[in-house]
Amino acid sequence: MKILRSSALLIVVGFMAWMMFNLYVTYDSRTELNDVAAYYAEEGLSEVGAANLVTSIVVTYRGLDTLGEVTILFLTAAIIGLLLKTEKGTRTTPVRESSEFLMTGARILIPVITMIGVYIFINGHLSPGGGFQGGAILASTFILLLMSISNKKIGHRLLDYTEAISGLSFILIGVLGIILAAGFLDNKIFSLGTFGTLLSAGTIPIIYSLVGLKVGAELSNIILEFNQIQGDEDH
Amino acid sequence: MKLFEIEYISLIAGFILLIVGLWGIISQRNIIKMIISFSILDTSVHLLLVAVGYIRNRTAPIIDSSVNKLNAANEITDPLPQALVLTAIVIGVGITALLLTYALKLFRQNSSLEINQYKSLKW
Amino acid sequence: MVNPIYIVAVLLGTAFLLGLFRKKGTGIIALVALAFPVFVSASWFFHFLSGNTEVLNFFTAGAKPPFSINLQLGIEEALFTMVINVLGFLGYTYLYRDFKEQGIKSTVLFLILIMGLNVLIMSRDIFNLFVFLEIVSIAIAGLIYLKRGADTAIAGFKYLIALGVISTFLLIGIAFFYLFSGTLNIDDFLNSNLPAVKGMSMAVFLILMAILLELKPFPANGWALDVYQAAHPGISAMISSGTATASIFLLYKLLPLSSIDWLPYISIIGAITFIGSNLLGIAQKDSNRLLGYSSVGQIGLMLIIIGMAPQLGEHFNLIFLTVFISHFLAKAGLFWISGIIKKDNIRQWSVLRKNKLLLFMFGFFLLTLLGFPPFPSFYGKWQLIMELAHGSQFIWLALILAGSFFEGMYLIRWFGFAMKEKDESEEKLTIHWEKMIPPVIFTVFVMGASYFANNSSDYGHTLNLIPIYFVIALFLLDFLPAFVKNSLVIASMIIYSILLYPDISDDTLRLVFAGIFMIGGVLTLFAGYSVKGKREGFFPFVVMMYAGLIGLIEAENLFQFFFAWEIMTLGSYFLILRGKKSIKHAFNYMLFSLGGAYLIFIGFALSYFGQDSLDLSIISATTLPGWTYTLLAIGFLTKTAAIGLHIWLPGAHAEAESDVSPMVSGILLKAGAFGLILLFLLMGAEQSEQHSLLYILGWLGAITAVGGNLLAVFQEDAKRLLAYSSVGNLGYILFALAFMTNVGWLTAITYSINHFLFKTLLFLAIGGVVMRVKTHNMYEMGGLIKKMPWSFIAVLIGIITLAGIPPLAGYGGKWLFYNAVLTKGWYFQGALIFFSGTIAFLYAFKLIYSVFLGQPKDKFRNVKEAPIWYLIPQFILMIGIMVFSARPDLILKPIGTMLSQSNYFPTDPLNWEDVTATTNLGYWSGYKIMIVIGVMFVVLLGWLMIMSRKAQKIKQFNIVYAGERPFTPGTTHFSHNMFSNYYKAIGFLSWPVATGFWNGVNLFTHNVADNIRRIYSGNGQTYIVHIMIYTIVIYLLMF
Amino acid sequence: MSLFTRILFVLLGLFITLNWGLIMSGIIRKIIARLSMRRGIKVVQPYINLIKNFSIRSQLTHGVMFYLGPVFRLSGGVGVFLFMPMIYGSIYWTNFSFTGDLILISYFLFFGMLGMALGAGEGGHPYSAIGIGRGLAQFTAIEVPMTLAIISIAIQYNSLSITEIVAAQQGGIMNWTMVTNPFATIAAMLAFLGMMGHSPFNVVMAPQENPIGPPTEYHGTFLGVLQTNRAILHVVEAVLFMNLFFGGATNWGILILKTFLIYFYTVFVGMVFPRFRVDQSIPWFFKIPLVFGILAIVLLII
Amino acid sequence: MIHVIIIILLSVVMIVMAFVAIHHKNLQVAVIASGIISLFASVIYIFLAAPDVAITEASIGSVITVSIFFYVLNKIRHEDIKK
Repeated sequence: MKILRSSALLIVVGFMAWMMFNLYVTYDSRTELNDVAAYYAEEGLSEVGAANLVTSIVVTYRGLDTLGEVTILFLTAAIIGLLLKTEKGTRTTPVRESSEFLMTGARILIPVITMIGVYIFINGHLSPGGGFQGGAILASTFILLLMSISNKKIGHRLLDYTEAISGLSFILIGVLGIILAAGFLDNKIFSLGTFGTLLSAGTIPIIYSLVGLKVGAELSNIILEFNQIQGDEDH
Repeated sequence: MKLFEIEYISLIAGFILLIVGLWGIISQRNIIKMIISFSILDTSVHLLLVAVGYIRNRTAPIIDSSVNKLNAANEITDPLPQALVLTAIVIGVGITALLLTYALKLFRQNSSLEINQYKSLKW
Repeated sequence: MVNPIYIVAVLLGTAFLLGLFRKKGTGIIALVALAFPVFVSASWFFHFLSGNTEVLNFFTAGAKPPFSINLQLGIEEALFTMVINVLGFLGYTYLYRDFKEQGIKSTVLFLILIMGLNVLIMSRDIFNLFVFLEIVSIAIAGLIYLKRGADTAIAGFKYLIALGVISTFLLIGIAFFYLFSGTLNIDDFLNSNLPAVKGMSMAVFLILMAILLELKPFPANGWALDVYQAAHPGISAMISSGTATASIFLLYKLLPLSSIDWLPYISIIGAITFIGSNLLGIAQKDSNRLLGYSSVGQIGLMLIIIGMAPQLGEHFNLIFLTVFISHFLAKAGLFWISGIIKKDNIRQWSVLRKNKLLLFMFGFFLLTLLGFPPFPSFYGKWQLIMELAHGSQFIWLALILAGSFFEGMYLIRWFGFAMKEKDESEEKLTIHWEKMIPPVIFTVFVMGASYFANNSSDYGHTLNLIPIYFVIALFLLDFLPAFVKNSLVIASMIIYSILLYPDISDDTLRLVFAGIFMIGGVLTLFAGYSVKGKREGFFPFVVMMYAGLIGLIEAENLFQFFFAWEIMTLGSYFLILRGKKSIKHAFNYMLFSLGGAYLIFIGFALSYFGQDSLDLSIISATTLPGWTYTLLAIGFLTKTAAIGLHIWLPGAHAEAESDVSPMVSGILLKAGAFGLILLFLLMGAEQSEQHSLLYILGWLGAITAVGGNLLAVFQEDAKRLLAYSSVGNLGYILFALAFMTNVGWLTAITYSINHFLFKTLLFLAIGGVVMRVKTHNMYEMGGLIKKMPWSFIAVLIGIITLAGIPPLAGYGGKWLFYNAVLTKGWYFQGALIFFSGTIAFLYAFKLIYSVFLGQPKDKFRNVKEAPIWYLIPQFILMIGIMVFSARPDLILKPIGTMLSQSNYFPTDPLNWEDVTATTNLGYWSGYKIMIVIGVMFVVLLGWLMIMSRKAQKIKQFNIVYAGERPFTPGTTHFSHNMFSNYYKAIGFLSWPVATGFWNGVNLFTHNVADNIRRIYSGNGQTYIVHIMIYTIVIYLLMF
Repeated sequence: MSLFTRILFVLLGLFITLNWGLIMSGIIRKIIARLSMRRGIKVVQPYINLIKNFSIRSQLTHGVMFYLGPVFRLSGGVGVFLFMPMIYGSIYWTNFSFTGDLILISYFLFFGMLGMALGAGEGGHPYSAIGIGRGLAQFTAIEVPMTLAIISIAIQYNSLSITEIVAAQQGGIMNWTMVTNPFATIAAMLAFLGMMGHSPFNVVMAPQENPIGPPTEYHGTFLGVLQTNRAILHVVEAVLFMNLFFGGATNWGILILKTFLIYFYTVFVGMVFPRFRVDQSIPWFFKIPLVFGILAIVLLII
Repeated sequence: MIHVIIIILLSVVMIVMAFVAIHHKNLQVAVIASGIISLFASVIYIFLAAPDVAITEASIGSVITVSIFFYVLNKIRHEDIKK
């Protein structure tokens, strides 16, 4: 029976593979940019002013996607909170004491990694990296923090506020784009500034910082939720 | 030999991972294994997306000193798929986290991680 | 006008803002936030509606598409966002209390869901669509958990993992789409005219496949059904109406991307889904899952319509929108109701009866789904079927109606449960007022939509809705006492008849049937005066039924006819359903009626094939005579309960209320007869010669007559006996009509009139008796002649007419029959008919003897005569019988003249010499026979009275018994199984073959449904396999 | 002919018919008795019975319908007489046959049956109802060969008018339906056996000695009325068959002869065959008579 | 050419890891294997001239995802022991 099932599944997957193979053979390596990409390469700089074209696309051209994506994380955090909410509403203390080693290490590492994270999202328009990466790094800091201070209660309050305010500001800037410039999330509400400097590329640094904060807060929130249930009793 | 170019290899790797991921989802009865398979599936799609955007012998789409600003269009790879992948990765992690939450919830309810134990809803 | 991007900004902003709040009162903020998009999209919609056609295209990021994401708002988008936003607002109102309990986070999810749906509709960028699709999916995945139960978590897990796989397909598709097209923008792609390469079509395949899978096509939809079943009904409403709407629109939007013609495949997928899910619904007991099947089915129907778009041409919009809006409003409404009563099993929905409004809305939404007139989808389905027939897509037409029929099957059964199943729940139904608002508003919307659908349909006519206004008015007046409403209805029927008379006075045939319908209607309504109290929910449906009947008479084209037919069916269904034990019978009635109606529908559609008008006359010019006529005939025969299709009738007629039985038996059945008359007239006499159809129908009529009468003989239930007798009598009518000769038709008309007169009379009389003795079983009655002399006289006159004994009108029918049979040469069928005529004596005697004669029962020593309101119409009918017996020429002469003067049946007419009818065979003078017999009877009676004037009256029990006294009067009444010897002799002819056959069909359907639904193993993994196999199969089909 | 004259002749005809019916039944019962080696009743015994019954003083009624039952019954018998042309070729003895044809008669036969059934029904005696049930059940079976025969005749003569049917049979025995359409005749005559209610089809009334059968509760005047009807009806039914199959009668003498023979035929058959139960007699009618009936039609339409 | 070889090696390792992740009995090992796939994928991204993606994949795909996995596994194991 088991073999029968496996072979049946293998046939299905085999067909799937064959389908994907058919797709694969249509691929031919590209030699030049298509019109859209070329536009970004040629006009992106002058229009947006960010050295990192990926950033300019993510934040400006496809800003709505980014907004959606931030929303997804926000949603995820909310759902996880909703799902893991215990019926009792109280949380007992986590089980384990953190080791001395971890605590010391964390105390040194946390500021450093936080700095890195912040750097990454502030410089998103200049160098590789940006809000997501920075946010993720902030979140990993948060993991460390949780590990080291595991016996303390950490409320969601701060994270929620960060999330809400950064999200609101993102939207606000987007709306300002309609009012002050050509459209929703248009970054030209400020002057583009000098190319290559930190305060250039219009709203990109601000938005990306907000995204970073928000992503960081959201991921941290998710992690916090998971962390908090570690000590929950069964019900 | 055309196949021995990195974009082809990445694509093949992506497709193989995709199939392996699908195989994992439908063959593994453990819910955590299914979720792991899903994250493999996710990774594979990201790999595919990036590979699709790649143009051989070009640099990353960051216009710094190594790129001629005026000739950028001929020197950088396609930035758009990369932007898409960024979004996709974050979405992927969101879904994975959700799946895990549901898995946890299920485990707490029935103390089982076998997907075929959860057949209360059917027909 | 507010830029629609503010919808996104406001909803998302509120969602984020709510994160700051921890206090109560956030619900109001959310509500306000949800009201905003309603305002925006509605204002845009009306902006477009008022003639502005310029589509609003707005860009983000200050760059032009394809470089940035743009959103588009045309009239379509405005409409769809508007309905979704309205749904969102109301859905939130509905869930207000639940959200309050679950905290702010759930509110946030809801806001984001609505935002996502809005963007899904407006966005023109594929990847953006992907992102927002994910948003919507995730939000739903979270909202599923609003109802905390053991099942919700697994449903959520299955949903997420399935959507994960689906979105993987989508993303791969997008990647390769971008690779080959170099753009993510739909408009840009459409403008670019890229060469079609295989990779491109495969990429589009994956994209479209993902969207299709999101639409939950059967059978790859187990994950979605589990969600419908497990989630909070308020959320299921959002999924079923909200996300499905967005997904459908998405598909519609993305379809042009493909270079391959997807439309046929979409249709096939839709058809499989439509039929498959509706079939599975039949075996389903869980109400939410059932609604899920229905939702999926409706989406299947929409897919069919989308796939058929090119054939439908200009009508596409009306068809799609009506079907869509019906599904949208009704499904949300039903889910909402489900959430209010909180019952999972459809049998437990009887709890609805505790709240009249809920019950009303439930029925209302079910009918909307079923596509009965005047609900919007009726117009859509009509147009769809007609266009399909026009384009000779006959298979599609049959498939759609088959699916609709399955849907009807379970929806009607469900409604029956709600109306009639025993309500076992003790507790009171707690209803929060805010949960009632949304379904009420959607009810109003359905009404509005019906109005608009009627106005925008080609065949829509304001007049169509007049009866509906009456029905609504009576619903509103339902608080009045019954006699007031009864008077109102009678008055309006009389007034309407007077108004109608000039229109049809030149068409005697129509006049006769109008007379049967209207006079019969008024007479039977008289009986209603005996009912005390309010009699809620009776009069609207009476009006509906009679409106339908009269609509048949007035109908000038196929649409009007079908419209009236459906109204009539619907009204009568509700009336029958009112009976105490009628749940099963009403269901059978509706099922057969629905099946019959669909056959008629197909028949009409087939006759429309290749023609341009919808006038009734196109039936005679049909290019597919064989199919058209056969289908139409079977359709009408379902109504006249020809043998084999009769099994619904006895129960339906017998279990109906005392004054409803005469309506449905004496009057309603004539609708079928009228339909047949119309059909045969349109077939035309010459054309009919070529059809063996009529020959078959003749035999069928004869067999029906024998079968119906024979079955009546063995009944112990008085009303059932009469009901079977109706089957037999309608067999006569069918037989006579099939002659297609002058005398044959006169026979049919005579029988129609006779049957109307005596069956209404008998049902009224027996109904009056049943009212008094509270039982249908004849063997429990007996000797009632002393208590109910007037009813006895009525029954006596009735059975004399029924049996065809001279001098009453029944004999006229027999005489005409002989002449017709001999003229036509159908001797053996004729012999069967006459044989069945003698069988009629058996049950006629049983009826009158068991009820009125013989030994009375102790417990009925003190029963009173039937109410006067039952007797009045009986006496009017008796007078009618007398008049028609003495002067049949008053009616038959003009009809005969019409039949022979027009080009219908000019040969061998019935001649009238004064009051004597003659044919080349024989003669019949009803008037003189009446006088001779009358005089003779009076003379003989007088003689006997002189001879035995001193007769001493003794008790009934004082009988000659060879010295012995029987035990008790009760046991001395010989009634039960009266014709046992007859049964021994030819009882095998009455074996329930038809019932067995239909039970078999029913069992088979159920088994099929039950076995097919086992593909939903409950295992989430299997569902993923389904998705993959489904994709592969479609792939193999396409490439 | 004035209506008055017609009524006079009708009454006269009725009187003749009644007397002939009484005498005939007396004669026949005498013959039966002799055939079964009994002495038998007097030939005038039916007269005696009738007079006795009409003079019985005790008169009990169970109710209105019980009272009306005999009236219906007698109306049925007299009515059939009224609608029957008795003597062919005579304008005096055609009664009221101008009002209706063969079909009228064949359906008016039920009028009396119905009245009997209802009257007996109100009598409240279960045996009455049992008898009626049997009678009706058997009658449906009898009706089938009868109907087929009637249809056959109607096809043959292309008429439903009895007068025309008789007219077509004039001119010698070879023109009789008996000869020209033997199958219809056989079918009808077999049906006739059942109609007359003699053995083997007399389970409805039998055995008359015991209180059984529809008239159980009737006595005295009521029974007298029923007996009157019986006498009339037997003759009229015989006349009907005579008209349809045996060339009719051109004067009373032939009528008396033919009706006697037709009636005697049923009695004779009854002597020979034992009694059927109802559930036996119905299948019997659906076998042989039905086949003859069908043959009668098939042969005509081929 | 060296790029090609590295990428082939990485791909092979990834695919092997994928099988490990799916078929290994120990869930912890499986999770780590899936983390390794992410990590190697991010290396490939660098070769594919996508540093942004590489950083994201590395930080989110391997670190965050794996941590969440471990949180859940930990909880599950914890509850399993208690039973």
